[in-house]
Amino acid sequence: MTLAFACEIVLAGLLLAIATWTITARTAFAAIAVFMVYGLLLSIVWVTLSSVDVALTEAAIGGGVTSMVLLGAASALRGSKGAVASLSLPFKITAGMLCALVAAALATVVFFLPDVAPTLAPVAKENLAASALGNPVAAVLFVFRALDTLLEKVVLLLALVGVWSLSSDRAWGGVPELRLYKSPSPILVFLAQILPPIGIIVGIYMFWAGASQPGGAFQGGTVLAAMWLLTMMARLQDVPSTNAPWLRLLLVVGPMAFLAAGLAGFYFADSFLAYPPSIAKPLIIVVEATLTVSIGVTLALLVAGPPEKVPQQ
Amino acid sequence: MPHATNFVDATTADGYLLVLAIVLPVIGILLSLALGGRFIERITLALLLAGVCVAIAIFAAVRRSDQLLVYIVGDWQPPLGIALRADGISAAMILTIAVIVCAIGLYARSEFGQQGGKATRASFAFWTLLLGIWSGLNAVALGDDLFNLYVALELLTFAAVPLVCVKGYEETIRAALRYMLFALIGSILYLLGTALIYGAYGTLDIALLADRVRPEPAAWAAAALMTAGLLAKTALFPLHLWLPPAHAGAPAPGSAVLSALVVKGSFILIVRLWFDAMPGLLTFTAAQLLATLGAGAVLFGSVLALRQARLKLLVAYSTIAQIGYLFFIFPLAGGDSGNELGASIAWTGGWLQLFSHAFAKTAMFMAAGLIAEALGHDRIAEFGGIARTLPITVIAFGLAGLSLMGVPPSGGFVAKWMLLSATVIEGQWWWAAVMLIGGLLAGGYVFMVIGKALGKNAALTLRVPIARHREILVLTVALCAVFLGLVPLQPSDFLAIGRPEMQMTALQ
Amino acid sequence: MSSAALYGYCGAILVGLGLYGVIARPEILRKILAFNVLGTGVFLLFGVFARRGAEAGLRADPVPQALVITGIVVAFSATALAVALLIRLNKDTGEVVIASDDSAESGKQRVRQ
Amino acid sequence: MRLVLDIITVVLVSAGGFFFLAGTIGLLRFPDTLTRLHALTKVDNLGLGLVVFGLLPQVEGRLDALKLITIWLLVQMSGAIVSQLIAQATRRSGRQT
Repeated sequence: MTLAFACEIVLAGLLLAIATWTITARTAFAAIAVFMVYGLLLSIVWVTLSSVDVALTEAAIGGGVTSMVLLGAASALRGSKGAVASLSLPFKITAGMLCALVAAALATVVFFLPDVAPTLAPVAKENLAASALGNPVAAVLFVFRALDTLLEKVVLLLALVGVWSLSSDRAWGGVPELRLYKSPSPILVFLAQILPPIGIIVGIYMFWAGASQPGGAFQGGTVLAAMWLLTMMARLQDVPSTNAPWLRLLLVVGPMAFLAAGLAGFYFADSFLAYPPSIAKPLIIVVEATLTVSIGVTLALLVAGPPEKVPQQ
Repeated sequence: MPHATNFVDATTADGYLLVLAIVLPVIGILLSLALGGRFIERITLALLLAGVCVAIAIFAAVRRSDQLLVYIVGDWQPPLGIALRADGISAAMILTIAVIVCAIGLYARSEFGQQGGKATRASFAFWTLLLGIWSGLNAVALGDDLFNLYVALELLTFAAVPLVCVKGYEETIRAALRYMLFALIGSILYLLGTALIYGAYGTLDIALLADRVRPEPAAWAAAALMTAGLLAKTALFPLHLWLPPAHAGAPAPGSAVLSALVVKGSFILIVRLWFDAMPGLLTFTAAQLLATLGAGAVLFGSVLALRQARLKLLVAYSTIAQIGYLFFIFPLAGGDSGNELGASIAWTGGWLQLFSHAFAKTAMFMAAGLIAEALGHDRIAEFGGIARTLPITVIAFGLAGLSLMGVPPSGGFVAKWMLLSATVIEGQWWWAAVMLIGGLLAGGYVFMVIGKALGKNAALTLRVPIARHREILVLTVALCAVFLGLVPLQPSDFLAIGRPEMQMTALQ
Repeated sequence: MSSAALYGYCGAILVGLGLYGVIARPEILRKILAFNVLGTGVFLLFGVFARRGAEAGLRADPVPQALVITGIVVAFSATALAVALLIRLNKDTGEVVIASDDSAESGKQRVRQ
Repeated sequence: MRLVLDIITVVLVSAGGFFFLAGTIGLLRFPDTLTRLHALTKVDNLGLGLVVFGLLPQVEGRLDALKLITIWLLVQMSGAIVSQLIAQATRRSGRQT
């Protein structure tokens, strides 16, 4: 047994222990705090699995922004006296047995996996040059399986439509209320003054590097979203009205550019979502740049929640 | 093997239509967000008109070529890339979706209309979500890659859940949240199965999987997990708990699209999974198990529908029952029945049930919506006299009811008759018994409503008058369900395009 | 045992744990949190298949990695939507759990028109 | 020369690891929030600093070295700020445990 494998065993054990803690923790706050640690550990696992792109996404979205949304919910629910009827023990035991069965079935599948793993890595590698990108994961996301990515942008926007539809009729088109911090402390303000310039550079770098190295629109966009949220929480910047035309434009500019590039493919590259080889790389970079902005804005607005304050005339 | 013999691995002549079907609604969603919902009603209706044209074109293209319509997105061949494929069923499905969503759009104008294009919260949400459902359904009907279908399914869910609570009442929020939780578990189980399939076979393309999947632990586990997840989304008994409050609580046009189409989205995936992706896995036991749940749904849903005091809940419970019938397709058209005639009859019957129920249920929820609007409530016991004041609406409800009962002349009759014939041909008479009892119970709850509506009540006054053109719209949709009953009582070659094993001509 | 297999078993257990949390924790917020744990278990299995598929000079198969990235974004959207619904429900009713099946029962639904 | 650099790395990174261990034990063993914070931030900053300096001889270019130092500075800052925020929250809630 090598040292690296021993470390991986420890890591896996820690991951399971922390996951159990998240599920069983008594208070929601504790559970979410533990979940944040879980997200970080998981990122390390992804690095050991040689999936650095996923590690970045997991740290930024899976651990980061998700935890923010959950924390916001926990603080919004704090003090509500809703009855929590504990479920009966027989029910819990049945549920536990069912879940153990599922886990055992999955473990069996893992055990019986074929020795020679099926893979698309050679095909992806073969076509990497034709995709105009150097990072194979980005090539899958934006070239080979671009339709998935396009539809997933629509999913993200529909989630936002759903969240916004939960506002009251009165507050429609108004300003979302960021619940996390009602009154920002001076230290948070200090952080919000220093960090964003660095964060914005990191975010843009991540998107820029994503064409050839791990990184990309999702990860970069998430970092931008985090910076924007930070300045809004520190009240250095107003939360925008959901009716602001510039905001709406930023929301859709990425998906629109993506779709337009896809439709242009009908005429210039003989297929939807195909890019003409001569300008493929700059075209993808432009699409990704706009997507980075749109993803950032969408994620930040999903965290901010439905409009709650009446728009000022 | 489906696809195996006439599997076309290149974009076909009219393949671009498939892309248009998915992209049209997406354009609407983006415009809606960009314009803040202004003019979204008009944009949606214009797109729907274009969408119906595209659907007709797809239908005609499949019919003319008698072949699959294929589009290789970005010209990247599966398994690396994604293909969209339309067989006869997909084409019929696309057309049904377009027509029904279009009818619902016209119906919803009075409730969510925008004077001068001005956006309100509800109108913005309703039209945008309707577009989302439409694009999700089209993507489900045309997708041929398990992960692409996952994204399509999520598109559908994320549009369907907020539609339940678009009015903002507290019990609809509860219903939407419950729906959301079921849907989340459903999609993650589906995704889990997708992971196992990729791990075992290295592709997610359904046509490629058909040749690769072998009966082994990975395939069994994937099939079980994906089916369980999709059943939760389809609300098959006993995973139906979320459906009645959600479908009854949504505004009438929302209920119509949820009940008529959205639950069918995940059903189609179950069929694609068992018949197309893993045809070797549909054993006698698996098929019987699925149909047993279906039988439970037919009986349970019908009995509960009979016990409802409110019309919208009654219609919602009848959806649970009618979904049950769809699952008879598994033992009758698949499995080791070994009877090709019976299988192809059941195949056509099952799909006809899906299409005719879609039209019938749309008409029923629309009619229920008009009645509730006119009376200010939907308590069945107080329906006396509405047959006189809203005759067209009540007739439409009754015509749609014929389809649920399976009485001629209606699409539901042809569908159920073909399923019954298949049970006789294949000697699986026990399903016939369930179907007959289900039909009787459906007759019970439909006549319960009609009977009350025919009752006398001189004092009945309508809270608001109902425009005649809305009643006629509902009647038209109900007549579509009846019209499906005019198709000849034999296996349809159109529904078998792309599936040589179901083709009657191949048998002769 | 290879490290891919180790994480494979780990993912299997995470799925079981998450599923248990979704079913057996009554509070909706905890269900949503457990759903996220369940999701990471599924993603981890994708990661294992990606690692096993390392070939042609790539250290992991890029296709499952891309699927996971899409999946993470979808899971986040789901969390955000579910949380927004929960907060709204809590604001209207003060509930933190979904009232047991009484709202599915026919008679108890209030009529709104 | 290479050997000397390697030895420096091993010594510094091990020392950093030791500080992390000490900090973690402090986090688990100390009685209340404020002392726990003390253990965590003091020792972690030092621990990470040692690890970063230990790794510096191993990096290839100047840019990578700069990245490593930036990471350390960012963690320093976020650690300091987060611990301030936690301390404030503790004081406001009046609970010391």
